[in-house]
Amino acid sequence: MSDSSKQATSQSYSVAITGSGGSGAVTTGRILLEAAAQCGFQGLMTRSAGPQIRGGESAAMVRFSQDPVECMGDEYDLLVGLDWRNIERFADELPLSDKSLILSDPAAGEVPALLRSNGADILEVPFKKFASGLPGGRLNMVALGATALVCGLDLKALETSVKAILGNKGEGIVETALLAVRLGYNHDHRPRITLEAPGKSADHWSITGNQACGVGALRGGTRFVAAYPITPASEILEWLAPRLEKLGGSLLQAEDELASINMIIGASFGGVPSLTATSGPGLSLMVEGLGLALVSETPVTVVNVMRGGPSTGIPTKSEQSDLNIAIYGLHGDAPHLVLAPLSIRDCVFTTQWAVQLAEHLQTVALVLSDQSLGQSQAIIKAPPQRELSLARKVEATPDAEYQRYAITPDNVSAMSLPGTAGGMYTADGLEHNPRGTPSSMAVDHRTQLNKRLHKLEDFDFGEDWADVEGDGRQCIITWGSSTGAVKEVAGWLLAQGSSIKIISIRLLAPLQHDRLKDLLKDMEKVLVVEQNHAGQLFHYLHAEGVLPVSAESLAQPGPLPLRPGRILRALGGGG
Amino acid sequence: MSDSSKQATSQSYSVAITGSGGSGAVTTGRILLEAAAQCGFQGLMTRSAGPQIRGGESAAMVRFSQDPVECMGDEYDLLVGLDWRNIERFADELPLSDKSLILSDPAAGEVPALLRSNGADILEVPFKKFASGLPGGRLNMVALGATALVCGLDLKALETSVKAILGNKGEGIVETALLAVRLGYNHDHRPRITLEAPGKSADHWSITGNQACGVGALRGGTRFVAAYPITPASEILEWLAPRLEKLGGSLLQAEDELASINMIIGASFGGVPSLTATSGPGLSLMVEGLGLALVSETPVTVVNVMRGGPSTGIPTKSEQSDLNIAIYGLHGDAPHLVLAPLSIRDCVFTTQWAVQLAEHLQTVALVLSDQSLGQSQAIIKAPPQRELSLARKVEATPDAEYQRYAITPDNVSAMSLPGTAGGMYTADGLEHNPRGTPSSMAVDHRTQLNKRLHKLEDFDFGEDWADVEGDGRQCIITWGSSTGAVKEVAGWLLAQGSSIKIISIRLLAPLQHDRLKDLLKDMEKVLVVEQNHAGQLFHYLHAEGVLPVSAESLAQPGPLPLRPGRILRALGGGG
Amino acid sequence: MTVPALKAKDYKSGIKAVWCPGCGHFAVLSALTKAMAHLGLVKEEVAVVSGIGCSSRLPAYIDTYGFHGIHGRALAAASGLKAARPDLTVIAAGGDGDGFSIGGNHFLHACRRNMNMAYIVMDNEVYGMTKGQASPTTLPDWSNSKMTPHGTGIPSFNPAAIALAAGAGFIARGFSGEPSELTRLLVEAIEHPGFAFVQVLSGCVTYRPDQKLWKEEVHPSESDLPTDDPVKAAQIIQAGDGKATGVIYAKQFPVWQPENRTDSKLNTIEKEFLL
Amino acid sequence: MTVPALKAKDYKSGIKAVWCPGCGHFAVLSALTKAMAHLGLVKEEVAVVSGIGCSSRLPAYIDTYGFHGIHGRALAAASGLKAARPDLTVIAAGGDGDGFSIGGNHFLHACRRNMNMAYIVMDNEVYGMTKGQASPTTLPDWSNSKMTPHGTGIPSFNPAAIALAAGAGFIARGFSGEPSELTRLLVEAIEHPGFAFVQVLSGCVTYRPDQKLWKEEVHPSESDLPTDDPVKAAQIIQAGDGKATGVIYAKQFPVWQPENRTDSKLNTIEKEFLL
Ligand SMILES: Cc1ncc(C[n+]2csc(CCOP(=O)(O)OP(=O)(O)O)c2C)c(N)n1
Ligand SMILES: Cc1ncc(C[n+]2csc(CCOP(=O)(O)OP(=O)(O)O)c2C)c(N)n1
Ligand code: SF4
Ligand code: SF4
Ligand SMILES: [Mg+2]
Ligand SMILES: [Mg+2]
Repeated sequence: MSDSSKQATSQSYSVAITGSGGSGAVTTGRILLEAAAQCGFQGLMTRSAGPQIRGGESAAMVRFSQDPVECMGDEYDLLVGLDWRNIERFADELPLSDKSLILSDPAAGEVPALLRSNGADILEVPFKKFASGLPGGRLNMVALGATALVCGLDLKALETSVKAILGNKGEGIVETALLAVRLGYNHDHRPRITLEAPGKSADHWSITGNQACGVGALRGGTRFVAAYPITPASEILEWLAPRLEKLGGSLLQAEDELASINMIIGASFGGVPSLTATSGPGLSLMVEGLGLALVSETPVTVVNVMRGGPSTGIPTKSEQSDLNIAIYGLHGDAPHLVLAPLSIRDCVFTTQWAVQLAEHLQTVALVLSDQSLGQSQAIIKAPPQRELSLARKVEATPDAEYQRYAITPDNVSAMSLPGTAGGMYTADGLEHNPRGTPSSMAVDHRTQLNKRLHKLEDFDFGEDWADVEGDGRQCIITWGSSTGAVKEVAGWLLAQGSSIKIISIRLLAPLQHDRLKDLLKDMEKVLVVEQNHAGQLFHYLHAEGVLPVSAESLAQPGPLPLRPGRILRALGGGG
Repeated sequence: MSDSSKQATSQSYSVAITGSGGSGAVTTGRILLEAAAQCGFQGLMTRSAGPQIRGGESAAMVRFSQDPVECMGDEYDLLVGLDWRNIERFADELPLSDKSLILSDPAAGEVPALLRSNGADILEVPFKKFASGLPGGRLNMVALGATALVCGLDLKALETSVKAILGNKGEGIVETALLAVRLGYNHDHRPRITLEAPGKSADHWSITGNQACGVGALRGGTRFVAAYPITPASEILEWLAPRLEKLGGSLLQAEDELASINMIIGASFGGVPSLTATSGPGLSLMVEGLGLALVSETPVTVVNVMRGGPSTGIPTKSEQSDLNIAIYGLHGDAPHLVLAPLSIRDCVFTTQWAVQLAEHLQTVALVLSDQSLGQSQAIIKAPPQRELSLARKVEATPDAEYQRYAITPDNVSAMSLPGTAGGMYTADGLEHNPRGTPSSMAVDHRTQLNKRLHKLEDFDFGEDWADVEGDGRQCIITWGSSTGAVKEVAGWLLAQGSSIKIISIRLLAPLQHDRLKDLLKDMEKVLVVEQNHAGQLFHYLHAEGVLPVSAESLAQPGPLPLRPGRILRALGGGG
Repeated sequence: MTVPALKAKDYKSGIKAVWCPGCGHFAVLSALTKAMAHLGLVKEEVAVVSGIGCSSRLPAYIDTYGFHGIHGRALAAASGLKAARPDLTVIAAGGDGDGFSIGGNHFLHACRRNMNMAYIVMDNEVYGMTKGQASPTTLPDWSNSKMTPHGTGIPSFNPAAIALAAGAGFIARGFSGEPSELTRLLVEAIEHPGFAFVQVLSGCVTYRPDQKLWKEEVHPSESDLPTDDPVKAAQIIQAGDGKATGVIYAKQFPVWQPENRTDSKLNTIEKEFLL
Repeated sequence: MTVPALKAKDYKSGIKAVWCPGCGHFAVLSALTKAMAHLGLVKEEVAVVSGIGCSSRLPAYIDTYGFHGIHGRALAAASGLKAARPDLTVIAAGGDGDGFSIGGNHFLHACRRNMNMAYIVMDNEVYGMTKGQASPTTLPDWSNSKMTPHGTGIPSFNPAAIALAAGAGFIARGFSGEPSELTRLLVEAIEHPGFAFVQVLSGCVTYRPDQKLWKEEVHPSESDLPTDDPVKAAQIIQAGDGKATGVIYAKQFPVWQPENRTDSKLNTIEKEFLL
């Protein structure tokens, strides 16, 4: 599936930029990332913000490399302090070492002790002084120039990126920014690193995971979306709304999530592939509707962008703690599809696959993305188009014997769409007989329970159910956004000559028991890695009987990202 | 806990009464049950109805014994057909054998073949003819008399019961009924069975499971209920409404379940122990609210009376398929309490315990009853009052250092109630620091996640977590309403000189790992028995790592009850 | 191609209704199929969408497409269907509990959104299917439900007033005891371009036997109706006894329907991510 | 015992607000604490209950009891609290999204139920906290949200009209730019026996900078207010521009509060099960 396993054996460079409200740390990071992209690097930018609604202190974390970047590293090579106000809010998110460098402005005062404590080098650059020499000059642009130099990025690439990102602010602003950037860039001619720039690539994308889910939705054929805004999922909807209508589709902003889920069920009953996106609290409100979609066999896809839970929790930070509700959160016996993208790039394929699987199997598909995927900006190779031969089975010429919920060899029954003569039926959330007439008889219940189970259990999902890499007698099982850090660990081990098997599960339900068991057959050590408190995947795999008793769990809740070093320690020391 | 293990070694008698719309099968059954109770028997009446909203064909199933009756048997000793219209609707619910007797009216036509096929004896009584001899006479009352005779019940007891149950219909109706009953009773002087009547007992109750949950709620101290009607939970609310107000409490009928769950959270924040009752679709709508209660540490109890699922499913029939949503249905890492009553009688204790545990541990308690418990009428020994030393920890004199979510040795923090000077705080569903101020810092999240987990994990729940009976190297684990049938099997085995251990889990979450593992240590065979399709308990026990690999699952979805014979076969033949 | 005209009975599915004998909902079923026949609707181009309740069982008894959803969400499902399939005639239907209690929010927003559909609420002032609890339209002193043993004590919900305040453009009241008028109202509702709300007084013989009196109490509206003046409509609704039938208010507002502008290819859209 | 009178600032908790500098919600916080001081409320006998949104952060900034619940459910939690604790002064608060979009159903039913509480909606015609999407009160042509790039195209929700139709007995409109009038309105709302609804125009500087114009547009109502005639109130609300401040409607209806009749023992109740 991906060529990312090389990443960690290759070099990468990590930069964190922090500043208080209004200092522009995020813009600085974004320009830096795209400048690196102009040089041909791939990369990732995540961000962290304080509790303010807007404009509070924030940090932008950028990492770039010749190869795919799918997580932040253990430490930052470079920390750029636009100022030091409220830095304690971020300190634990910004690990440094004695190999790190801190770029700081003497005018901002001394570098705080908690940053210096690990022995990082300090390089002082008078951001403020330089900026104040320019009318309207902003110190973050000076810092950007100095940072780009340290990163060894080409000045022209940096200038292109400044123009691209600040372009809509007007010419004057761009001009001043360029001057400031040059001041920073030219003050000191000693680039600290010399990652070889691969040269700009024509097929690189700059995209967030939320946008990538949007692309996947469209590729999968989604043409109707109803949704209610929620952090951190709204950008999926905001990206889709203007684009859907260009493709003959539409997005409806609903009054709440109860409406949005039932709206997409209605639309899908009408034959249009439909999707919604939400996060934990919204998903909670949708579970009744999901049951209806499942029993009426109306395909729908829900992208759930996970955030810290439970309840309102930590809306702006990432966590993988909605696996339980995704798999088990419906009342009754309710098997359905649960998938998780393994990287920002994979958001495209996984969402496309989910939509088409839902259509093909006439059921509910849940896609578990999370804040760290959804709201991070990545420079990736453009994901190739994949044609999947998965589509809704439609009955175009129903006869008098037509049965909406007929038992068929694959347990999927052809759907007659409104408008089709002779195929009239009533879809129902009540248990029913094959015709769709409500029934409370044991035989009908059992028949339809079996149908809904076996259409999933017996379907051949092929090889995409997981990314499996490496070999050896040790194995890490992971899912979703934790995959990036796990793959980095695999790369390290490989570089050291030891090898490990990595199973990153994309299709969480129905679990591919036989394939998993097969892969785990001769393992001496199995570690299950995920970003939550309870070890939800770990317990789920046990529930499904695929894990050896000796398997271990590394479960770390959000909001801090799971770092490769932490995983390596768990591998070594028994969790 | 219970003296029911004797039940199956003792004799019992089972009667099914069926009839089409308006024939009065249920009233007949109810009078029969209470007549048996007047004679000192304990007993159970379940019922089954057709799809009509009201007055469709129905069947009443009555079983009585000298000992507690907690399930229907494998076969009926006696089938009484008031008529044979629509009997095919019920045929699979009414197993007969060659030891069974059918009471039928020749005027109703021949006994249908599918009832006769097992070789049951037929006794004809001219119900209709006898009834037509009386002005206003009803044939079901004639049948009742004939049935009571066959059952060996005393005529006086029967008359008392007729008066008690028909009393509110007016004197004329009662008089005619008594005449009809006597005609039926006296037509043939050959009682078929001679169960020795224990003699009326002063401490027997006639109660449904829904009422018993209501009693438990009140015993636990519940004084506020907000709820939205739903089958099969409404009777809990209908029983509570007029009684709560006599105890200084109240019930509010809410506009929907979103309102009801948030209303009881508000009331509980105010210091009043609060509860709601619902069924699957309503529970689905409540999960977001449950997360809020959990994170804000506001105690609430939800009684979920399970019915056939998923979605609207089979509203009037029983199933144990909401275990998944009950345990895992909240987003985020959300540990809470899940309990299930093991019998109608146990609804009283389990609900009381749930309410008081929720209060004591400041969390969410879910009680999983089901339709077969909730809507069945039982004659039971009055459940003794139990004083539990479990109550909400309240801070009566908060000082300036008061922290609502302080970390304490038992991880329960004293709650300051509105009205208490100096204890003002804001409860929050956002992650927070010990004071309650919203926080997105990793340290606060981890601290509060640990607090919410460990207050449950570290609490000593004592012996009530399960009913454990019997011994040997074979074991059945079960929960909720399946317990009755499992215990009956244990009784049979004991009578045959072989023995089996039965673990009926009352406290499903937090699961009592150590206790369970200890009990399962030397088992050669473990069978997990439950009434659903997926084997939800079975998988949950695996998830929690307490089951041996060799454990087997007997999972049978509703709506048919799980019969003891089916369990026995699973034990013998490997499931 | 000329198709032979369909009769009302041709729109019935033949599935036996679960309703109690005498239930008002039978008359609504009849009137609706008559309205369909009158309008000559092509069966497969109609979808009837409902929630949960006795009344919400309606779709299965009609031989068009039907969607029997979950409690309170009929209008949401109907809105999604109409948004995605503007070619269909969409009719939402349900009870007073379904529409005004648990479904109240969707009612508000469907009135505002003004999509082209009819919404029929069979109002029996009770939750029939759950055996007789008070609904929002139940009078405050009705004390026959054990859940509210002294009555709700809460003034009843005025559906027409809410619909008007929320911006509905067609508001009518019918009675299951006046089937031909009801048929006429339903015809007008289906023909109205936009959201058309019809409250049908449809008695529950089982839990509200007192509603037999409706035969005497219900009467045609005496005002000169319909009006297209919202203030006048508000006056009429406020002053009325809730038992006057007819189209109360009819006014055309812009109908909301998402615009599909098919002028791009996905390939082109994806180009935006190139650096 | 005489307690020294508290000042407005004594009702502030001291927790730093997360709001953007210039956000209208600051003025609401001030006005509410002033109203509390004016009424001499005992801090611990007050509970402020909210949902989710920028506006819903209010409780934490007030030094009374507070409950910051989930999105849209403020009125439900407040109603439960008031039902169980009639002795408390209960104030529910939140935003236009919280109250009129996801919370619309509870708004309808809280108006009807008429429990004794005040409900303050800080209306900025936008979802602030989720970064600027259209809310029910947003005008149909506001197209600054990418989720509705051509505007919603749906007539905006009229909170006062809905409240009136739903049966609220006190309806007022205030403006964060007129803090002393706002304080007065809040005092009256808290004093009103029954459900008192105050819509506060409280601008969002970040996503609705155009609301700076409110300073010019908002004006005291010209009608002779308040009225206790619902028809007149309906007229005024329909005819108005939505920017007139003042108490529009005030009428006393019976307040709903569950009755607790403490006259029995559980033991006695349980006797009913004896045969
Ligand atoms: C979420 C949910 N809550 C509650 C119910 C139970 N329920 C089924 S129908 C109904 C009320 C029906 O009343 P109404 O809509 O007035 O229809 P009627 O039966 O009176 O025609 C209720 C509360 C449910 N099915 N789902
Ligand atoms: C169930 C649920 N859905 C969506 C959200 C996301 N959300 C948080 S606040 C908000 C809207 C806030 O708007 P409003 O109530 O007007 O308050 P404002 O921020 O404008 O003051 C939304 C949609 C949520 N927290 N929970
Ligand atoms: S219960 Fe009432 S509403 Fe339901 S079918 Fe019977 S009469 Fe009709
Ligand atoms: S986003 Fe708007 S509503 Fe929210 S705090 Fe900022 S100005 Fe206020
Ligand atoms: Mg009704
Ligand atoms: Mg707002």
